[in-house]
Amino acid sequence: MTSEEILKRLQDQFGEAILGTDDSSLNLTVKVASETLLEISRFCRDDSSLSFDLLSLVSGVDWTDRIESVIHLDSTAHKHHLVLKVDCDHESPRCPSVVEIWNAADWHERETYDMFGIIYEGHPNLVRILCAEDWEGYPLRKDYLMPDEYHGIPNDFQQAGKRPQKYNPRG
Amino acid sequence: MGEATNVTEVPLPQGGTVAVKPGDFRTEEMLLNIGPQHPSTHGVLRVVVRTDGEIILDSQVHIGYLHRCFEKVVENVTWTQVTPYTDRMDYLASMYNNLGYSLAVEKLGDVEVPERASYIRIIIGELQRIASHLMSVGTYGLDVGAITAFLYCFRDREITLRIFEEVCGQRLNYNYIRPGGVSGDLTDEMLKKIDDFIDYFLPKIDEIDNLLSMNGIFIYRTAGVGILPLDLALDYGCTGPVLRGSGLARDLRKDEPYGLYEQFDFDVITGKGEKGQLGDCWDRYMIRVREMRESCKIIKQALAKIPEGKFIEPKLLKNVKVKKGESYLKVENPRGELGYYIVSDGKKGPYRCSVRAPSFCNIAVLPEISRGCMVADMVVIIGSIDIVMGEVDR
Amino acid sequence: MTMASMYFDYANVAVFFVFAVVFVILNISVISVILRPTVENDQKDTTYECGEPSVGSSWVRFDMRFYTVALVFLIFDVEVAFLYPWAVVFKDLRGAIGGSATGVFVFLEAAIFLLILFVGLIYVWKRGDLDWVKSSSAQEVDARQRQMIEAKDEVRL
Amino acid sequence: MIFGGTMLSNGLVFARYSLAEWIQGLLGDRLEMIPEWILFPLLMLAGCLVIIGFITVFALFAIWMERKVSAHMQCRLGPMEVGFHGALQTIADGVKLLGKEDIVPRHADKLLHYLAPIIVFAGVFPLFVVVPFSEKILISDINLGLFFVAAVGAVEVVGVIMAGWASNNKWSLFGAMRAATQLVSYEIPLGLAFLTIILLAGSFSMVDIIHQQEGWLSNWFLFHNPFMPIIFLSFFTASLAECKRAPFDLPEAESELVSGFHTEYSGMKFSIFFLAEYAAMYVVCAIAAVMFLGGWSTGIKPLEAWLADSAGNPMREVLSNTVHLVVIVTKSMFLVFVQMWLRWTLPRIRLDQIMHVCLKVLLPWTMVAMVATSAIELCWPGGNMVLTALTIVIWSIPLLWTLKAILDMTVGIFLKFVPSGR
Repeated sequence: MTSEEILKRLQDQFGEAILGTDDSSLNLTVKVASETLLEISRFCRDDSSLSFDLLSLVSGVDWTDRIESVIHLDSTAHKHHLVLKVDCDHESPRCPSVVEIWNAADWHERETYDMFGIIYEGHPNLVRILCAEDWEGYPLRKDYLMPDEYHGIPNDFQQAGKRPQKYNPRG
Repeated sequence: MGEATNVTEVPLPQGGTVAVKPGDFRTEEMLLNIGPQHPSTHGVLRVVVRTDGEIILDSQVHIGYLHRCFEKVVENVTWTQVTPYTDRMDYLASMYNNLGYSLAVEKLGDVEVPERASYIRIIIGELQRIASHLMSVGTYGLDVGAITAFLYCFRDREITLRIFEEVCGQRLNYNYIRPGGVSGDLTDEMLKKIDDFIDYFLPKIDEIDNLLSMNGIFIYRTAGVGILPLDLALDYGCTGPVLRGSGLARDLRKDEPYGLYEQFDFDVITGKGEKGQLGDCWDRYMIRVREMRESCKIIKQALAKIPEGKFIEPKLLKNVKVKKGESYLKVENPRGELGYYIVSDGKKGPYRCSVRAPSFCNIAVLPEISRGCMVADMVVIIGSIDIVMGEVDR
Repeated sequence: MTMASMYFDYANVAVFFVFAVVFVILNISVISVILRPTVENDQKDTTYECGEPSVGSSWVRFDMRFYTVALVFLIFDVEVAFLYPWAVVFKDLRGAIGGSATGVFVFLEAAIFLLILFVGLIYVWKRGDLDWVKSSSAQEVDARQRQMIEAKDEVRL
Repeated sequence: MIFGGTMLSNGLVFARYSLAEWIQGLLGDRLEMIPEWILFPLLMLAGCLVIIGFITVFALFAIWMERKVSAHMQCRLGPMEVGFHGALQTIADGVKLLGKEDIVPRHADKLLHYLAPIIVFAGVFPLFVVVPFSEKILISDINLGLFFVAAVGAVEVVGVIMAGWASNNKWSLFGAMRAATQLVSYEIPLGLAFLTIILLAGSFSMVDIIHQQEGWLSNWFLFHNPFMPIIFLSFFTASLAECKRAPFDLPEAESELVSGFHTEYSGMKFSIFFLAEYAAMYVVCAIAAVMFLGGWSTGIKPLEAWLADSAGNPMREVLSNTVHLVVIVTKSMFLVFVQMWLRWTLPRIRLDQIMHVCLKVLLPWTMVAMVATSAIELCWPGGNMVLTALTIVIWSIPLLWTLKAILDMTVGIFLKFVPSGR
């Protein structure tokens, strides 16, 4: 199916719940409301013309005013992709978990929680995966600052008086 | 026999209860750390297993020992400065990490790649696949105790590494494939060497087959162990040899060709359950051995028709202009689908670069397929999934 | 061969045993102690468990899962022990009579004994007692796994 | 005779074959001055020292050989720096191990942890009492030789289990339990193989068994009848398991159990385990050589007869003993080489599979072969030329096939194309 057909199929099925598409993305990107994410996901997987059976990646993007939870889906049968995006609040990001639909989301959601602090509601075991369990803060957020020390291990970079953000390539 | 009379519920220390029949005495369960410092966890994987005797009842994977904040670091560098960081992820297939990233950036930045560069990428990429599979096959031999097979594989891998060294000066972290092309040309002499290597290597695959793949004890150890059904593999997002081992012919080089792969003739190898059941460790292992032959086939074809021309626009070596937007692109890494999700805000470097690491997804299925097997099988199963911890932890 | 030489032989064994013990003790506790360094370190004395702190003791009721096999082993080992005297005199008995009826009788006696055991082995084999028995909790795990896979199948279909 | 006066007067007669007698021969009448209660222990101690020297030299050589064999099988050179082609590497390693710190885990059972290497070594060392080197060079010819080997050979496992349990380490525990499981599996085929040889020889004594096989090569028990190679293979397989050599190195499986039962051992204690392992390797190979390959017999009848004819010719006797020593050590070393060869070729088998192999493959076959051998011995006392010829013909087929494979792998490699990229 082409991107237009997938979009049409989804819009026919869910109408208002599809909030829109993201034109800056080179893949078909569909923004959905967080309440309908589970329903849409299940439809994406089970509908025979879509059959997105392979969850490729769950990731997050911090846009400083909001945090996006991004789900990349693949279909092994039809060989097409879909990107689902859910906007989350920046202060206390929450998003429904799709683990019950694709088990693959388990670790990806844990990682996104670890890095962005998005609470995936309904996730069976939402704990940090890459960082230590008692790590503070969410490293991939744009406003994240390295802690001065961790269990007595000093952050030498900051102690030497050099702030890590001095050189900013996007300035 | 078999009638459950007087079944009592006994609480377990980890919660829940279990039914105990009369005459069925229960031994103590043990929590055991396999890894991070273990010879067969291929780096610093830690698996906490709950065992009853030698039988594994449950396992839990802990990762993060090698976490180097790739995704945070690359937010502070320019587009071309990212490639050396990608090298360090899957350090056994660094070329592919470069390739995946370069393709994603090229797609977003509308960068034209010279045709010669595309051919070089395919030759070097497939050579990298051979090197990576040799590593995987060899260390798998090591896991089951066949040390000689490991050294045979390393002998041949050494030749590929020398070729890489000649091509880009590095043996492990190449930083060779850049957005827009490759960082250096392949001379005719190098192409000849690669051709010679393929001629030399094809009979060596038979040697590996003789020594390891068809060895009775090896089949005894791996066939019918760690069976991964296809639906479970898809459910856990497994890709690459792990998914193909379960019988699905999904290979991005065929399904969604990138580079110039649609011009090449090769087969997608799938598991057939010849020695045990479909999706067992032997199937997953054998796919790698057979894929090496297919890679040789592709390299031969590419060597035959590589055109003359530029290998990169020199100004692209400094930096690439990328417009605002985002792209997600996957390549078929030796371990599975390596995906790069790149978000650009139109500045000099990526706003966000997220990686779908194939080993990260593949290893998540370990607790499912290792349940009920023995400690010795655990090692065999971990080896058959073929993880690289640098990529799992990034 | 007399009793005296036998004493010498077995005294030899005893001396060898004592020598082995002394040799090892000498090596471990004398020579090595003189040569090796001893640097106390708290971390050094921890139990190795792949770099993670060990959870619990390893002195547990360990499930070896070969109880039936151990019984089979016992039976056959005793059988072999019974047959040693027979084996050592077999040649004499056969030789003395020159392969006559006595020899045949001696052979048949042991052959029948072995046959009975062999039938026993086949019985145990057919019953599946020689197979590696999975513990009951492992069997439950297996069953749960099967159920899970089947459940997934149903969802898919 | 030499020692005659004292000995006969006390009613003591030494075994005909003993190192002690040989030493007496060397020292002659001067020995009579030493009282027996000092002399006998001294003689025995001399035997111990000879054997410990032999074990050490053998272990040094075998470890070097193992490294070189494995290296050349794996297209590499192995140790090259210390001495000629790394010949002194093992000594360097030994010195290093001697200077290594002895670490005992805090939670271990210290006493058992200390006792385990002692028991392992003490379980192997006395076996050398019965291992013959030549007619005169042996410690003593115990009349229960093979039975003694079967009995004492299993003691080592106690030490292994003790080591694994005492360490209070889970990997060690697994190793120990695997050792127990393995013992239960391999002991029966081993015992049945001993039984067959005893049946053929009519004696437990090592020297008797070798004498039964003197003469032509066809007298070796291996060629007695077509079933004997089965017994040999099953004995060899079980003996691999007994010395914990690959593919049966489950108790120490380094890729699975890190280091198995000796995970928590370091320094000298570890090297004692190592020494015991290599000593056991020699013992089982020497015993296999005695049982199946004619011991010190060269297999050439006229040569044997010439060597045996040493009446009034002391040099001939020295020559005879030297030849026999070389022959039996060569045979044993060949089997040791085969053990190494297998180790570097085969993957490791799993715990339940070793049980399967021993109980469902080796045990029935060995039992059938044993009964068949006894029936053949009943019908044709002392063997039969036709059966021997049949054995050689039948078993030469797999042997030639193996040889062809070896030639393909060795000579064939040189004929293959070598790329310029290397």
